[in-house]
Amino acid sequence: MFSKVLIANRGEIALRILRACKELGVQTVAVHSTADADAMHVRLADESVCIGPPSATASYLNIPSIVSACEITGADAVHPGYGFLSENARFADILAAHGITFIGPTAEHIRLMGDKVQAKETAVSLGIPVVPGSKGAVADSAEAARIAAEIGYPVLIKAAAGGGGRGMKVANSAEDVERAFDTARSEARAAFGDDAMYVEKYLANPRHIEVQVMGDGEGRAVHLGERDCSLQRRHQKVWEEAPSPALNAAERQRIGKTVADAMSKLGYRGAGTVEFLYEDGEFYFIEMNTRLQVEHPVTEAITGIDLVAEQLRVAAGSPLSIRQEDVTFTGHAIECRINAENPETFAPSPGRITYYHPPGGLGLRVDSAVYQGYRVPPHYDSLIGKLIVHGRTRVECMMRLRRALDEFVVDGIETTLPLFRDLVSNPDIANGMYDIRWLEDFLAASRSSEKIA
Amino acid sequence: MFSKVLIANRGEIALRILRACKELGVQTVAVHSTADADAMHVRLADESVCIGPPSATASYLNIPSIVSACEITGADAVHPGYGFLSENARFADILAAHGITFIGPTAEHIRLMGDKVQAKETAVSLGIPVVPGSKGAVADSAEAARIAAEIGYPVLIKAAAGGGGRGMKVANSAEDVERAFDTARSEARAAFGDDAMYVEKYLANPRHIEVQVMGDGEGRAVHLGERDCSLQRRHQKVWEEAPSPALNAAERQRIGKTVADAMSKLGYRGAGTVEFLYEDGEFYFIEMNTRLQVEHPVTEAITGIDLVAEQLRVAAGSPLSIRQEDVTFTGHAIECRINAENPETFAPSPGRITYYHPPGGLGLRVDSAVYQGYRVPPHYDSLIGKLIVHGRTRVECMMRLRRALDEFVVDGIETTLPLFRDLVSNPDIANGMYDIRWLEDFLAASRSSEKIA
Amino acid sequence: MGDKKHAIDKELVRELAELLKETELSEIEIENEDLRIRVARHLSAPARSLSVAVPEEAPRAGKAPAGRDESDDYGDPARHPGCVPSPMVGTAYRASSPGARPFVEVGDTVREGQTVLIVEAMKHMNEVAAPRSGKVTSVLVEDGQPVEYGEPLLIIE
Amino acid sequence: MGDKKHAIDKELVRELAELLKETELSEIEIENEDLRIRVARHLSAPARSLSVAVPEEAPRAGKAPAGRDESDDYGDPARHPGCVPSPMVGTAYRASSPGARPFVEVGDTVREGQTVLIVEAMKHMNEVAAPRSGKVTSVLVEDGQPVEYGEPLLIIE
Repeated sequence: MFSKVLIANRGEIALRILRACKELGVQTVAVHSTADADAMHVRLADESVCIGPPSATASYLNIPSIVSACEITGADAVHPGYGFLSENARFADILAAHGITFIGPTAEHIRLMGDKVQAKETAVSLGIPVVPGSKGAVADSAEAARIAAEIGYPVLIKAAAGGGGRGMKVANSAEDVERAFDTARSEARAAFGDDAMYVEKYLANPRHIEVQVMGDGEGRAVHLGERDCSLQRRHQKVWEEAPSPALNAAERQRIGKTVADAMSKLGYRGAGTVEFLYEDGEFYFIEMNTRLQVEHPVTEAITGIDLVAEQLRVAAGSPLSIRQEDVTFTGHAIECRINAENPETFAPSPGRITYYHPPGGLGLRVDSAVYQGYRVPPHYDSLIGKLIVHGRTRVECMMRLRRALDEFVVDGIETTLPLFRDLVSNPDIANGMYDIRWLEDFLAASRSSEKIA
Repeated sequence: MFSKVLIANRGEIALRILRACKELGVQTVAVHSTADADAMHVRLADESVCIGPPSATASYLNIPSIVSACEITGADAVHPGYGFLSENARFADILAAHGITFIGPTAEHIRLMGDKVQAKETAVSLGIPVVPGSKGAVADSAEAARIAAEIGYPVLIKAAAGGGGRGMKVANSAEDVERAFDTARSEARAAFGDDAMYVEKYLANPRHIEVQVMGDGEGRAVHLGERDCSLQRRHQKVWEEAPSPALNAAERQRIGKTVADAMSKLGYRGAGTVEFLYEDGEFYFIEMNTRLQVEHPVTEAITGIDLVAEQLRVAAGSPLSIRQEDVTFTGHAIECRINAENPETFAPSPGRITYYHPPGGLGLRVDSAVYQGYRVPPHYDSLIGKLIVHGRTRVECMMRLRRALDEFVVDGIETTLPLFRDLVSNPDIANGMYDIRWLEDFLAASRSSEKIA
Repeated sequence: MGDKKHAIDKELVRELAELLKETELSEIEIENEDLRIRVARHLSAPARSLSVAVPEEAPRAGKAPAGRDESDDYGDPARHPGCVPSPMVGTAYRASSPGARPFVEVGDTVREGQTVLIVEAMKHMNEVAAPRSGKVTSVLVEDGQPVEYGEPLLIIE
Repeated sequence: MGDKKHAIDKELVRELAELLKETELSEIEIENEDLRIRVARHLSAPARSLSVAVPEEAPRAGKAPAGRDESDDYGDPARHPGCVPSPMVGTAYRASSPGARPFVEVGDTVREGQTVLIVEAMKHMNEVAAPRSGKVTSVLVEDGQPVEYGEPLLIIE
């Protein structure tokens, strides 16, 4: 095991990593911007180093500063968390050049999965089902139209470098293709400086289902079941649960095995998530995230496996502590992402938390780095905590979530807690009847009903 | 299921019951003394009724007030929690006379187990192993000496009505018996107004092992494994864990089956705990508690079963939701009882909590009714919260407990948190090598080493 | 509101602040014929912020707060020196039997020890006696109303 | 309260707010014949109480807080107007090579732009230039000492 791990992140995930390190008896180094000097993980770490001003570019994304922080503290490994440098292959390379372990996959695998076209080709070669579409980038709207005709409308025209919904357009018929292609391409050029585009089958009402995997880099890999993350707003996950209310045991077993076999073939190391759209019993590969995800606690709740501890073990060269036959799924878990945002407009609401009281009791987990008196800085994303609830059944889980939300108090800033209080008592959610468009529709309906009232 | 449950208790257990009711969709009535008007469970309950002044005798033990509170709110059942009226057979009778369900066993079973002599006779008749000793009360010290000679010294001379260490003396030899008997009897007379005494084998270094049971009152009963509660101070449990570090699977299976069969024969209803001393592979019955115990979350952690929800189901006439073959034990759990007390002198420390920050993250549960700004009243017991930690192994559990204790902040009053920080890093505790005298010895040694230093 | 200059006695506030600190009180309120002054210091965050956690507060008779919310002091009968609080939880009755004349009405003069109400608890009728002689200025409960311990029943001045 | 125009005396509120701050009270309420006024400020508990959660704070050079604890302002070099903070994380060197003369010593006069220290980060030597001309009154780092971003290196007055 490592003797000292530097945590190259902030907020709840920095605290999550710190906890795992402490539980493994590993020393911790917190790095932070000047805006995060009072952060919880900074207070709890064995050592802390200020690495720059509030701007993430100058601090949490500043590779030389982070490497220097490793050098002056003698850290022998870096955990990048999610976001920031977690999928930056160059960072992994630079750490390797300095003899510091990057807690994650190889730089090669990060690069491979970071490029949408290559990622899809790799998925196909590993036997992972993909959305039918262009083999690689398409040259122009004419080629896009030819492919669309083959796979059938509607089709999605999408930037290779894309993400967050930018550089994406739907074409419902042959007439739409040229306009959609040109619009998406110019968006992509503006947003990413890269206008490689591809075309794929467009799914009308899919769910977002993702499979958690863990590999040892030596050809052994296990899957830890799926998470259903269909409840999204502007491509940001809001509510995640496992198991998916839409999958049956046979589907779970089939897609899990497919993904685990693929990762085994790839020789993947560490934690990863293969994301799918799911419609009518079929899975379509979207992308693979080569890092820990925000919603990993949902999987931890139903498997009892500490994913961060497992990441550390594998990165330190130990074998996986679990074999596929040891993985069992117990009960149901739901995570709510609590953001410092207005629950209706989603406008960010940074500021001082004047009263903070998390819920407690059976079956609850709160992952949050805030505390009473903490000032949520305006410089970073608005996630201030995650409420994860576990129950023996989905019904028990939902009832528990409802009472937990009733107990949760965050004063002084606006949060999305009221949104979750609405969701937990919604009949569609109670029935598990939702897809990736449900939440946007629900929010639009709430807005218009308010206008009428 | 009931439509409205009145919670005849206060503090963390009142909140625990409230949570279970909410999760089952049952309405709640909180009753409280004037000192508890600002209590968390009062704030969260659907209705609340002030039943008297701070003195427990005039409020939480005031049967007419509680029955009246049921009548004016229309509650159809009462959950008594632990302590207060939870083992008061008369209360169960009075509720029955008013057509209100007492969430617990029959008054008859409460009476049976509330009398030490009868309880022991019942245990023997049900096949539960007991400490060798007098069959019923002994008349005088001469009879005590005869019995002691049969079972061998040392022997314990003990009040039938006793509890909390009063009315108990050890006799190491025949010469000791008369003095020990007379002292214990006069203590018993003063403390309980009842001087019936009995004699039993005295165990030098036993552990306290208790078995959790749940019966449906119709002859079906399951055991949920044991808890090791050997770490005690003045007969008060301080730290509880499951499984016991001292038991092997065969012993667990044997004692569990013995107890479950006995409860089945008795037709016991609801939650109960059969307490044993354990020494050299043998179990000796101490008593049976016919109620929920403080340390029930330890069992919930390793079985995934919500004991309070199960109590409510059974009391409402539903069958047990679990069969013995469904009960599986996963991982290891430890509970620390956090008291508002000086961690060295154990002097109570009531007052206002000026800062409160419970730990969070994977594998943790905090059961507490306090909050920042809450004033711990001086009228009741000093338990302010329970920290329950679960891990896949005892080592993981201990490491997690250590980091959780490091995160836990309660300012403004003194608490026993520092004691637990000492215990979690103690080698004997790490090795599970402790008995019911260990903690007193440890505390005595700490005190004397301080005097030297 | 007057438009003349509202001279406040800052020195008095400072003195009271000192006194507050010295006595470790959280509040001092002083009133005389022409001035009422109140100073307070809340050491911790106000606990009432927790009330947002209460999802559906079901207000009912039995839940009337007895002097709990300090912001509501004015006109709180529980604070009135002539208040007769309920000695127990139960159902209050104003007369000995349905249809009978109430024991007391507003305006009546009562003697110490005289029965003014009944509180029924567990089928038992508990007579509430006037704690002092005086005039009933207010009856705060309806016939048959559930009452908590300490809930104001009537005011005798 | 008068029934004429409700002009509020903003100046009075401001005065009371000042007084509230000065006396560290959380509430002042004053009432006289024609006015009742109340001002309040709810402070939350100070976050620093959390520091008790840190079990074994391992103090080390790299952990020097840069103006974090406000109670420690006096004498905190980070607050000094002549402070030269470290532009990055790394290792500070006072001379261009081991054994060479330091770039500056206390008492030296420096010109704006003159190299006063080197901070090494990722094997790269970053020269720290004097941000202003003046006299070096204090050198706050040892040769070879690890420094954080913003950590005070020296003071030029």
